[in-house]
Amino acid sequence: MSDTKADKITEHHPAPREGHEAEYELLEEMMGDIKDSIIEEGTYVHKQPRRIFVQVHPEKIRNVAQHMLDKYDMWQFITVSGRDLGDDLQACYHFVINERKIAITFRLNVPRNKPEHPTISDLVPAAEFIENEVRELFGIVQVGHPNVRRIELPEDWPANEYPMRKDWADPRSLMKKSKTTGPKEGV
Amino acid sequence: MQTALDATIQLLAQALAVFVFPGILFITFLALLWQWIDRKVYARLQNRFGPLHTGWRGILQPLMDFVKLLGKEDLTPKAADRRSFAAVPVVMLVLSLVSAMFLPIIDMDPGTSGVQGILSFEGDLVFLLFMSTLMAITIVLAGYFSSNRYGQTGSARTGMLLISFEIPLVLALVTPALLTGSLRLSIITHELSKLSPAYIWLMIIPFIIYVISLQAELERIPFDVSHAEVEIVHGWQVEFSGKKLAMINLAEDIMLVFGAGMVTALFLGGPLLLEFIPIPLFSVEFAGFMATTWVGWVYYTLVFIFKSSLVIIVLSNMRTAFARWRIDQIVRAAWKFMVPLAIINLVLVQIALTYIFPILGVV
Amino acid sequence: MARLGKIQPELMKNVRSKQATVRYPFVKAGINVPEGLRARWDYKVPERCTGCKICERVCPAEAIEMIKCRPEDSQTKTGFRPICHLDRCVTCGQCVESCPRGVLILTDSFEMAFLSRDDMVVY
Amino acid sequence: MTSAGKRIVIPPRVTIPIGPQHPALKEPGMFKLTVEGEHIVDAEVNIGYNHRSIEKISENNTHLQNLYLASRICGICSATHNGNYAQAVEFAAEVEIPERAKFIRTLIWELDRIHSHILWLGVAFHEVGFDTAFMLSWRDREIVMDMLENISGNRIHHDMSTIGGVRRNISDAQKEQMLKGFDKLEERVVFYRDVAIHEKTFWNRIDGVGMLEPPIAKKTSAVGPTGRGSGLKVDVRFNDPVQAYIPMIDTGDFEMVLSDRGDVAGRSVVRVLEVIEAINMCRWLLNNMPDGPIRARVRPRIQPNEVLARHEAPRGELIHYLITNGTNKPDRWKVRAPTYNNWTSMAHCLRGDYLADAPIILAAIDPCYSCTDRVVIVDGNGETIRLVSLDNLRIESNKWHKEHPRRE
Repeated sequence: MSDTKADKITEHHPAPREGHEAEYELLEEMMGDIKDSIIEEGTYVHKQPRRIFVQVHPEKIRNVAQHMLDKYDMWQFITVSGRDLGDDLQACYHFVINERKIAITFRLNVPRNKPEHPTISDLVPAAEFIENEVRELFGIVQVGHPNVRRIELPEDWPANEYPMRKDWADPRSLMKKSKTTGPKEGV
Repeated sequence: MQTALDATIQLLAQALAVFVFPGILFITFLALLWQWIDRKVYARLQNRFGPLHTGWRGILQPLMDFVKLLGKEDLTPKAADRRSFAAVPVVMLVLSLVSAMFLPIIDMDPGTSGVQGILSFEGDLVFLLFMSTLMAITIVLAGYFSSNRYGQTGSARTGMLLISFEIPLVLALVTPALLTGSLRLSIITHELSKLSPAYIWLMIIPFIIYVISLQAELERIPFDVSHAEVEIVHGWQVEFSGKKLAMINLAEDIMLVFGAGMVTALFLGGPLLLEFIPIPLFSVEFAGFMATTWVGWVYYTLVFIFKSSLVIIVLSNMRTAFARWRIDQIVRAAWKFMVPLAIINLVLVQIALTYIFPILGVV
Repeated sequence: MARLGKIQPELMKNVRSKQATVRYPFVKAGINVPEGLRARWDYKVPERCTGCKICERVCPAEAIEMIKCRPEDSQTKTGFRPICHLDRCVTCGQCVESCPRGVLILTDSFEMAFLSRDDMVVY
Repeated sequence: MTSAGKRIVIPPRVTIPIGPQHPALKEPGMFKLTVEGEHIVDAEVNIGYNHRSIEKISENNTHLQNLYLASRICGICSATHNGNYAQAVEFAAEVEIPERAKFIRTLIWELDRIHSHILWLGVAFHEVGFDTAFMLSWRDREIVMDMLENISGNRIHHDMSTIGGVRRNISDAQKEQMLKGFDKLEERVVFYRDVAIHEKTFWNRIDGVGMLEPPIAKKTSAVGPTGRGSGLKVDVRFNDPVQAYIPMIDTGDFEMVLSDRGDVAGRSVVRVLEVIEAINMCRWLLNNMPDGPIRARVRPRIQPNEVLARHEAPRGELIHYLITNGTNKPDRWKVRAPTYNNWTSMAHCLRGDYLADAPIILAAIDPCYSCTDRVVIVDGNGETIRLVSLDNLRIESNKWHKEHPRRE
């Protein structure tokens, strides 16, 4: 751990080995099995107990999910959280391995101009709703999603507007309207 | 001249009987009173107050609700059959009122023995059963006329309820008819009061069957599947509003009066109370005195109200103690349990009447 | 094991016992208001207020607004004083907690119904 | 009739919408049920009628303000959201909070679980028309509501947790009062357990209804009592203990409540037994509560970090994924309420059951739709269901009322 400036602003807080043996063991097993799908930078065991963050190649997410389902029975799917990183968009697939009691996050960065990655909704049916939601709010397209539809936003929401992106400018001033500052203007 | 005057007075008296007492106005009053008792008991058993603020302890609340509904906007769905849709509440109200006319509240015809209702003729029990079935069929039509899916589902369920609980209801009424050898409400009440107390044992099972079937007939919990609000949003009533809903509610309350009144008349001795005491004072002369003077009007009415409210309390308690059954469970319960029980009961009554009672020496 | 009428003894007990509901708006007795209830915002000790605007900054609902002290108010150091818009207030009590001089409190008068939005401003 | 190719389906298939506004649902959610007579042959779940953009709002708020925003995500489990956000920020800042604060926070969570489960029980009674038990159970829920009001100052939005600890202490008098209240509460909950299991009309309605077999529950990753009712060992309190759960679970006195029935009855039994377990947990927490300060100081600027805070809410596993960036505002905050994961299993549960079972199956996952604007119009003639936004609906209804003036 060098005390450089770059280290200070990173969000990654890798854990020491002692006290986190189980997590490191799992991570090393994964590195051995599916090394080609994992990007080493951004893959680490977090200081918080029982948390692993894994950076995955976007197009390999299906392999990873299939492998983890087969080998560790990683059935408990938590959620997908999207994130706007500026040049990239990020989708974080959170899972829990219940036998080992470890929560794993698979992160995949997709470029902003072509935000696409294969879906895992057919492998993990529980992801169907939330993948739709991430597509709506962030514009990350899951290629091959079995049931594409609107979940959260109204039916008449314009295309190419993704409200959770950082650069969404609120063109119809919806955020202002929601405040209860006066009687709502009638239609 | 004299005959014309007599005829006019007779006509006026009859009109008074039909429209005011013990006719439409009185029955409506009873209906609202029963609803209040029902709500109060229901609330009390649930550790609540119930209606509180309109009149004495909220006694005017049902009337208030009725008046309020009359003032509400009356909507008809676009796809509904307009005329039939509008006719349903009226038909229901008329059916229930006509049924309630048969109740022996006071003695309208002192000449014949027994306490007569406004309408009374030989075989009126069959007619009443027909009327209550007609009521259920009107409900089925009401759901279908409203052309709403919830309404249609509710109607289908009412139909199922009809074919399952109408049969034990009818079979339960056979026992009092069998014991008295008559199908006339007034005669049954009168004859039953003269029977020996040993016959009470024969009346217990039909009484229970009748009360349960009555609950199903009135579509109250646990049999309120046809207008279960959490499943099908009040079922067949869903599209009715305003005046129509007010009339439907009133008709349902009048059916409650009718049902409780039938239990009173057939199983609890109608408006007779002291006549059951085996003292010569309360025998024929007393009844005659009661039937011919105004004292009887008050006395019989009060006894009838007292007995009916007991029935209402039992029905309300039943409404409180159970969850709603599913329609398939209701049909199964009816055909597996209630109908066989009713038939077995009939057999038992026959055996008792033919073999056991003669041996025991019961007259 | 399942049987009918399991709840009947409880119903009979209910008939004898007192009703659980209270006739609240008509009879005020019988409601016990606990100590430390968080309800209506109050500008309790205006003399101590410095007008530092911390309460406005921490308010999660943007209910507190700093206005210029009117002539009838006690003048603060910065010349500003807080007012609370009750229609937006969520009674979280963060302003009370963050106030460095203990000026604000949340009283326990919980009856906050008004006919107009203008009445809902606490000065 | 005679022609072999013709098949007449009796009764016809009808699509019945349950929701978005429906007496069985207290919040907007829509379930399109295709029924044949009384049998449900297909079900479709539609959600998102009330998107409140909390995650977007949170990016402009400080952590302190988000604490109260989190608490307003859900009315029933406000303490869990509030506490979980606080603990997420503490994880990110890497501070340890005092022991007593941990105990009080856990106590509030468990009280929240008790009141939520009793509330659910009342709703379940109501959905099958057992209004008496509904009224009575909600009456007795007031015991725990009064406790919460007493210690936190508000019935619903407790807002007890703050970043670095809790906001109010529990005095000895309050402790005695609560211990007394728990005795009464336990007696009542045991009574409701008996009513739920032994009252025939209620038991018949939940027994074997809404089956969710363990393989399907795994596939749709059911959480909370829904998963535990199908025999899945999903309980964050035991699998990933935090706060005062760590010493509490270490005592070994507490066990995960599981049921292998897989139907609504299993879920109900899990919930009711969990209330009794939670009462025991609260007793343990009160009796073993250490003395000391109740909050630690945390600087408003949180170092850059990413945390996945897990907590067992009354409805299941609650996730707050928080990314901080060195300022006093979060970079990204993702909330996954437990109900979201249970939607997928819902359609499986509904298929093959009776229409009358739909409300209780919907209620059995204890849905919390907290997560604006559309209404379903059903055309009586055709088989169409169309979605209309609120503004359009207002315009349409104004037009209708202008065309159809009220007849006097």
